[in-house]
Amino acid sequence: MDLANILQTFITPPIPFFFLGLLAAFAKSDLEIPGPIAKFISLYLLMAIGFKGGAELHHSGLNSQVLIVLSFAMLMAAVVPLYSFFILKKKLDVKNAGVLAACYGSVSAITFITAAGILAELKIQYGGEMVAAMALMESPSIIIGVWLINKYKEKKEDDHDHGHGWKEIIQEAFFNGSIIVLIGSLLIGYFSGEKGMHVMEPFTGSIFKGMLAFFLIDMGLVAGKRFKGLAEAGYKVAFFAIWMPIVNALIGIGIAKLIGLSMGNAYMFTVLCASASYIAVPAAMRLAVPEANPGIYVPMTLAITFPFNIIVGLPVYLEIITRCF
Amino acid sequence: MDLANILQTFITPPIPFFFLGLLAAFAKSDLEIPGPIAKFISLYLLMAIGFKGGAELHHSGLNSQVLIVLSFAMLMAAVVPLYSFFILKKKLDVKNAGVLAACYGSVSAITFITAAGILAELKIQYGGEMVAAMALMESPSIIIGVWLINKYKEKKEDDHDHGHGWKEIIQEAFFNGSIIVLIGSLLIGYFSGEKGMHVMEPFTGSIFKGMLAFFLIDMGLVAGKRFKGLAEAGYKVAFFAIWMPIVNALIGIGIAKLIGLSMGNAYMFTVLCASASYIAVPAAMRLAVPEANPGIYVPMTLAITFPFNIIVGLPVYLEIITRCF
Amino acid sequence: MDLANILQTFITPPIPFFFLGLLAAFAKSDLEIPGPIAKFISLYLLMAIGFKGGAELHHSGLNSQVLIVLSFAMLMAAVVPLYSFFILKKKLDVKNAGVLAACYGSVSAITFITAAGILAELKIQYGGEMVAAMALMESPSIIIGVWLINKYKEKKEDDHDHGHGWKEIIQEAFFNGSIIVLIGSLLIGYFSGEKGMHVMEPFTGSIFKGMLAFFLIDMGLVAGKRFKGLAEAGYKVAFFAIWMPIVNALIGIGIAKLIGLSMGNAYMFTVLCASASYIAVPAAMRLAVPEANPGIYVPMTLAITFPFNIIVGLPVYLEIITRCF
Amino acid sequence: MEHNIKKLEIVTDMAYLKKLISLFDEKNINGYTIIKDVTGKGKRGNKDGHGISAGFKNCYIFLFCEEEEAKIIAEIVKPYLTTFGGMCAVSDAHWVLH
Amino acid sequence: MEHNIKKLEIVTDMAYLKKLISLFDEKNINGYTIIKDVTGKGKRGNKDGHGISAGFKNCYIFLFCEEEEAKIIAEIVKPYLTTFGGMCAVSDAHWVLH
Amino acid sequence: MEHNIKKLEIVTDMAYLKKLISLFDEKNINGYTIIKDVTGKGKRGNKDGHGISAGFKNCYIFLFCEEEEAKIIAEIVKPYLTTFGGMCAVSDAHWVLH
Ligand SMILES: Nc1ncnc2c1ncn2[C@@H]1O[C@H](COP(=O)(O)O)[C@@H](O)[C@H]1O
Ligand SMILES: Nc1ncnc2c1ncn2[C@@H]1O[C@H](COP(=O)(O)O)[C@@H](O)[C@H]1O
Ligand SMILES: Nc1ncnc2c1ncn2[C@@H]1O[C@H](COP(=O)(O)O)[C@@H](O)[C@H]1O
Ligand code: NA
Ligand code: NA
Ligand code: NA
Repeated sequence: MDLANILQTFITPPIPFFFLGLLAAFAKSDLEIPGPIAKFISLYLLMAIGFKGGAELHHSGLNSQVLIVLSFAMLMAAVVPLYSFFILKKKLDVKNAGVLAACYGSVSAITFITAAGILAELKIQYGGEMVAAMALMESPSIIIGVWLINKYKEKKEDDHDHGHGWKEIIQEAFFNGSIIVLIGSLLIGYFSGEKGMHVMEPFTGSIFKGMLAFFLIDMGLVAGKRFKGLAEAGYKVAFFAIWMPIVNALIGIGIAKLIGLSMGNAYMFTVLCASASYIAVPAAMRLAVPEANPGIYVPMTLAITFPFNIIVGLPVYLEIITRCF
Repeated sequence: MDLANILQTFITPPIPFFFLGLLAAFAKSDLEIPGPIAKFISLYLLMAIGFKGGAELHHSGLNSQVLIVLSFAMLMAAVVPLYSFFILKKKLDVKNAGVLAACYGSVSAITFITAAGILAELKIQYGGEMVAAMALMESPSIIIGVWLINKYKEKKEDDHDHGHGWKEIIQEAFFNGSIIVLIGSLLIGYFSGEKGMHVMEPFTGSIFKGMLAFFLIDMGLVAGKRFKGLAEAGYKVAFFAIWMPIVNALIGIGIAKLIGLSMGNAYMFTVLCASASYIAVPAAMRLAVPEANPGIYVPMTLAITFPFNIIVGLPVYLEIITRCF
Repeated sequence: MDLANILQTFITPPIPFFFLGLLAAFAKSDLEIPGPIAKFISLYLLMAIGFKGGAELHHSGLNSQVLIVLSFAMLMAAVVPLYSFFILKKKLDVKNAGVLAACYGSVSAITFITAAGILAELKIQYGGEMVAAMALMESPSIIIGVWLINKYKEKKEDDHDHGHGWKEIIQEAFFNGSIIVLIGSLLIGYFSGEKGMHVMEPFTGSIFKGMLAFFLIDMGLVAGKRFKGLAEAGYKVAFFAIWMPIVNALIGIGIAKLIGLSMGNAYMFTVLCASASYIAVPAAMRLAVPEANPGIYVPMTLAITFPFNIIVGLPVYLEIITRCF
Repeated sequence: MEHNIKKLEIVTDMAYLKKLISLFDEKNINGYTIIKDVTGKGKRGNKDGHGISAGFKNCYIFLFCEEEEAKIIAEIVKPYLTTFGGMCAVSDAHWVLH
Repeated sequence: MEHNIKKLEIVTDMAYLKKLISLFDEKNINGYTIIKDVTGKGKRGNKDGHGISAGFKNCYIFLFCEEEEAKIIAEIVKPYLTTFGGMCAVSDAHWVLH
Repeated sequence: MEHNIKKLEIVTDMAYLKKLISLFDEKNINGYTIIKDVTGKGKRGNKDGHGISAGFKNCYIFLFCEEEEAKIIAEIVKPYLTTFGGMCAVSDAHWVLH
C-alpha cells in the first residue's frame, strides 16, 4: 500500500464533505445543518458504530487479547491527561489546563469513525474491541482532569464552590447520552449477534457513509466558525493542539507494537490516542469547571486538532503503521 | 415454535433499544432524541407501515374476509371504551374515566409495528387489511369517549363550556396528522401496487427496523420519565393499565378465532385490541376534555400499558395464539 | 411510449405524496413536517442529486456538448427574467415584477428532481451536465432582477437604501447554502468517480425516492397553506404563474432541438426553463428588495407554478418531447 | 417614548395554541408573537417537554397593545385560560416603532 | 434593584436577522438575546411559519441597557425596521446581575 | 390589574440549565417558563449557537412572582450566575390570571 493509495481515500466520500463544510464557513455561507439533525446524526453514528462493534465482538469472542487492549486503552486515557496538564500549565492557568488535559486524554468518536471508514476502504480489518476501547476511554480523563484542577488550584477565601460535586461529575462522565448510546448499542450488538446484525445492517451499515458525510459537513461548518476564536487562545497554545496529537499518536503506536496489535487494531488505537474530545468532555467540564474558558478549549480541539487529525494525522499515522507492522 | 424462540426476538433489535431508553431515563442520563426527529420518525413509521399495508392489500385484493376483519375492528374500537368507562368510573371521575376509555379503545401504532416486526422475524404472514384495521380503530373511540363524558358528567351552572364542539372533535379525530399519513400512504400503496413497492422499498423497508429502534429509544426515555407521574394516578388505577390490555387481548383472541383469522392476522388483531393510544387520542381528548388530567392518562397508557405490552404482552399473546390457532 | 404510460408514473411514488400534503392542508389537518427535517431533506436532496450528477459527469467526461448545454442554460437564466420583467411590469410595480422575474429565470430543484425520477422510471437517460446546468441557472437571474429593479424604480428623495448592496447580493446569490451543497457535491461526485458513487449509493440512491416523498408531503402542505395568499396577488397575476412556465418550456424545447440535445437532456433542460425558484431566489430577493411583497411572489411560484409543473407540466412537456425528439 | 401601551404575556399548553389563535382571529386581535415549544412549571405541574404529543409543552405569546385593548383582550383570554390552564400577566411599555 | 435600565424588544423577519446582527456588531451593541423561528401576526400579515425559506418566520430580540443607550439603539433600529418591517417596544427594568 | 408583581428574567448558558432547574426545585420555586436554545451576545462573548455540545447556546427563563419572592429568588440566582455566567433583570407586572 502506497501513499497515493492512502491519499485516494481522502477524495472519496465522506472526507471531502468536511472540506465542503469548512469552505462554506470561510465563505460565510448561510449553510447550516439544523441542530436537531446534527444531534440525531451524532446519536446515529454512535449507535451504528457501537452496534457493529458489539456484533463483531460477538463474532470474535472475548479473549485475553481483548482484555489487554482495553486495559492499555484505559491506561492511556489516564496517563495522557497527566502529562498534558503539566505541559499546558506553563501557558495556561490551572483550570483551562485541566480541562484541555481531559479533552486530549479522551477521544473523538468522529475521528475514530472516519478512520474506520479508511480501513474499510483499504480492506484492513479491525476488531470490535476497539469500539469498546473507545467507550472506555471517554470518561476517565474527566475524573483525572477535575482531580488535577482541585489539587493544583489556589484556594480562594470566597470560594463558595457552586460548581458540581463529584457525584454530579461522575454522573455526567458516565451517563451522558453519547456514552449510554455507544455502550448500550455495543451490548445490544453483542447479545443479538449475527441475527441482529442482519436486521440492522441497512440502517447501521448501508447508509452510514452518507450520514457521516452529512455530519462532516456540520463539523466543517462548526470548526470553520470556531476557528476565529483561536486568537483568544494565543498561538503558542494553539500550537499545542497540533503537536499533542502527534506525540500521543507516537506513544500509541509504540504501545500497539509492544502489545502486538494487528495493523487495523494498531491504527484504531493510535487514532484513539491522538484524537481529542470536543463534545462529551467539554460538556462535562463546563459543569465541573465553569471558570475555564470554552472559547479556548473548544476551538483548540474542534478547530485545530480535529481537522489536523482528519487531514494530516489519519494518512500519516496509517503510513507509519503500514511501514512498521 | 417454542417460547425460547419467541423470547429470542426480544433480544434482537429493535426491541432492546426500548430498554436502553428506559434505562437512560432511570439513570437520569441527559440522553434525548430531539423533538423534531421523534416526530419525523413517527411520521416515517406510519408512512412505511401504511404504504406496505396498502401494497399488500393490492396484492391480496379486497375480499369479504377483509370486510369482516374491518367490521370487527371497528366494533372493538367502539365496545372497548364502553365497558372500560364503567370500570374506570368506579375509581376516577367521569372526565378522566372517559378519556382513558377512549385511549384503551384506540390503538398504539408502535405496538402494532413492533408486533409486525416479531411476526416478520418468525416468518409468519399477516394481511395488509390489518393496517387498514388499525387506521379504522384510531378514531371511533374518541367519539364514544366524548359522548360518554357528555352523557354522565354533572351539569354545573357555570359550565360555560369553552371546550371544543363536536365539529372540532370530529375534525381532530379524523384529520389529525397521524391518520392522514397512515391512510394516505395506505391508499398510495394500494394504487401504486408492485411498482410503488419496488420504488419505495429501500426507504420504507430496509431502514425500517433501524428507524424503529431509534423511536423505541425515545419511547423508553419518555415512558421512563413519565413513570414517576404514576403516584398521582394512584396505584389501583395504575393496576387497571395492566389487566385492561390482558382482558382486551383475550376478547380479541376470541373474536379472531370466531371469525376464522389466520395466525398472523389473529395476532395483529389481538395486539390492536390490547394496545392503547398515547399520542392521537390524548391529543384529541385534551382539546375535547381539558379538565381531565394528562398527568393520569398519559403515564397509564405510555408508562405502563405500552411497556407491559412490549415486554410481557407481545410474547404472551403470541404464545397463546400459536397454541390455539 | 404513450400518455397512459406517462400518467402511470404520477400515481407511483413519490408524486402522489405531494397530493397527500395538499389534501392535508385543505382539510386543515395539523399534519406538519418539522422545520429542521424539511431543511435536512432539502439539503439531502441537493447533495444526492449533485453527487450523482458529478459522478455521471466523471463517467461521460467534459466534452464540447456539455459546454454548449451549460452556455445555453446560463443564457436562458439571463433572458427569461428580462422578458418576464416587462410582461409583469404591466400588472405589478417594478419591485414585485423584478423579484418575480428573477424567480422565473431561476429553477426549482425539486421540480428537476421529480422530473429526473420520471425519466428513471421510464428508463430514459440524461447527463450529469444537466445538474451542472441547474447549479449555474440558480444565481444569474438574481443579479438581473436586482439590476432591472434599480434601473426602473423611481428614485425617491428619502431613499436611504437600507437594503443590501451589490456585494451582499452577490454573496447571497452565489454562496447560499443550497448552491454550496449542490456545487460542492457535484465536484465531490466528479472527483471521487465510480468509487465515491459506490460508497454513497445506498444513501444518495436507494432511499432517495422515499426522502423525496417526504419532502413532497411538505411541499404539498406549504403550497396548500400558501394558496389562500393568492387573492392578494390578484388573479390576473396569478394567471401569469401558469402560462409563464408554458412559454418558457416551449422556448426550452426549441433550444433543446436547436442544439441537438438527447431526449433525456432535452426534457431536463425544458423543466429547468419552466420551473421557478421558491426558495433560493425569494430568500436572496427579500434581502435585496425588502419592499417587494413575499405574499405575492411566494404563493405564485410555490402554490401555482410548482404544482402546475408537477401535475400538468411534467407529463405534457414529456409528451411533447417524446413526439418531437 | 411617551405613548403608554401594555404588554400582555400568556403561557398556555401547546395543545391549545390553535384554539387560542382562532380566538384571536375571531376577535380581530392582529398583533401578537408566538414562541412555541417552551417548557416550565406552574400550578398544573411540570411541563418538561417529555411527551410524544403536544402535551407537556407550552407556548408563550406576547401582545403589545393600547391599554383599553389590553383590558378587552384580558377579558377574552380569562375564561379561555380558566378552562384550559395557563397564566397571563400584563406590564407597561412604549412603542419605539410599530 | 434601584438602578433603572430599559428593555428593548424587537420582532422582525428571520430573513433580516443576519443584517440586524451585523448592524449591532457595527455599532458595538454587545448585549442582546435572540430567539429564532418565532411566529406571529402584525400589520404585514401572518407569519405562520409555513414557508420553505426564512420567509414567514420571525425572530425576537431583546436587549437590556441604560436609558441613553436605549435611545441610541432605538434610533439605530428605527430606519432598519422601517425598511425591513417589524416592531420595537421599550419598557422599564432593573439589573439584578449583569 | 392592581396587584403588583415582579417579572424576573434570566439568560444563562444551556449547559447550566439542568443545574438551575434543580436549584429551583430545591428552593421550591414553582412558577417559571423556559425557552431553550436561544442565542445572543454578552460580556462572555458570542453565543452564536455554533457548537456541537450545549456550549455556545443560552436558555432564557422568566418568572412572575410577588415582590418579596422576587428578592429571595434574586438572592438565590445571584451566586449561581456569578459562578456560571449570564444575566438577570427584574421589572414590574400585574397578574391577569394565574
Ligand atoms: N409564575 C410564573 N412565572 C412564569 N411562568 C409561569 C408561572 N406560572 C406558570 N407559568 C407558566 O405557565 C405554564 C402553565 O402554568 P400552570 O397552568 O400554572 O401550570 C407553566 O408550565 C409555566 O410555563
Ligand atoms: N402588537 C404586537 N404585539 C406583539 N407582536 C407583534 C405586534 N405587532 C407585530 N408583532 C410581531 O412583529 C411581527 C412583524 O410585525 P409587522 O411588521 O407589523 O407585520 C409580527 O409577525 C409579530 O410577530
Ligand atoms: N444586555 C443584555 N440584554 C439582553 N441579553 C443579554 C444582555 N447581556 C447578556 N445577555 C444574554 O445573556 C447571555 C450571557 O451573558 P454574558 O454572561 O454577559 O455573556 C448572552 O449571551 C446574552 O444572550
Ligand atoms: Na486522546
Ligand atoms: Na385497543
Ligand atoms: Na426557470
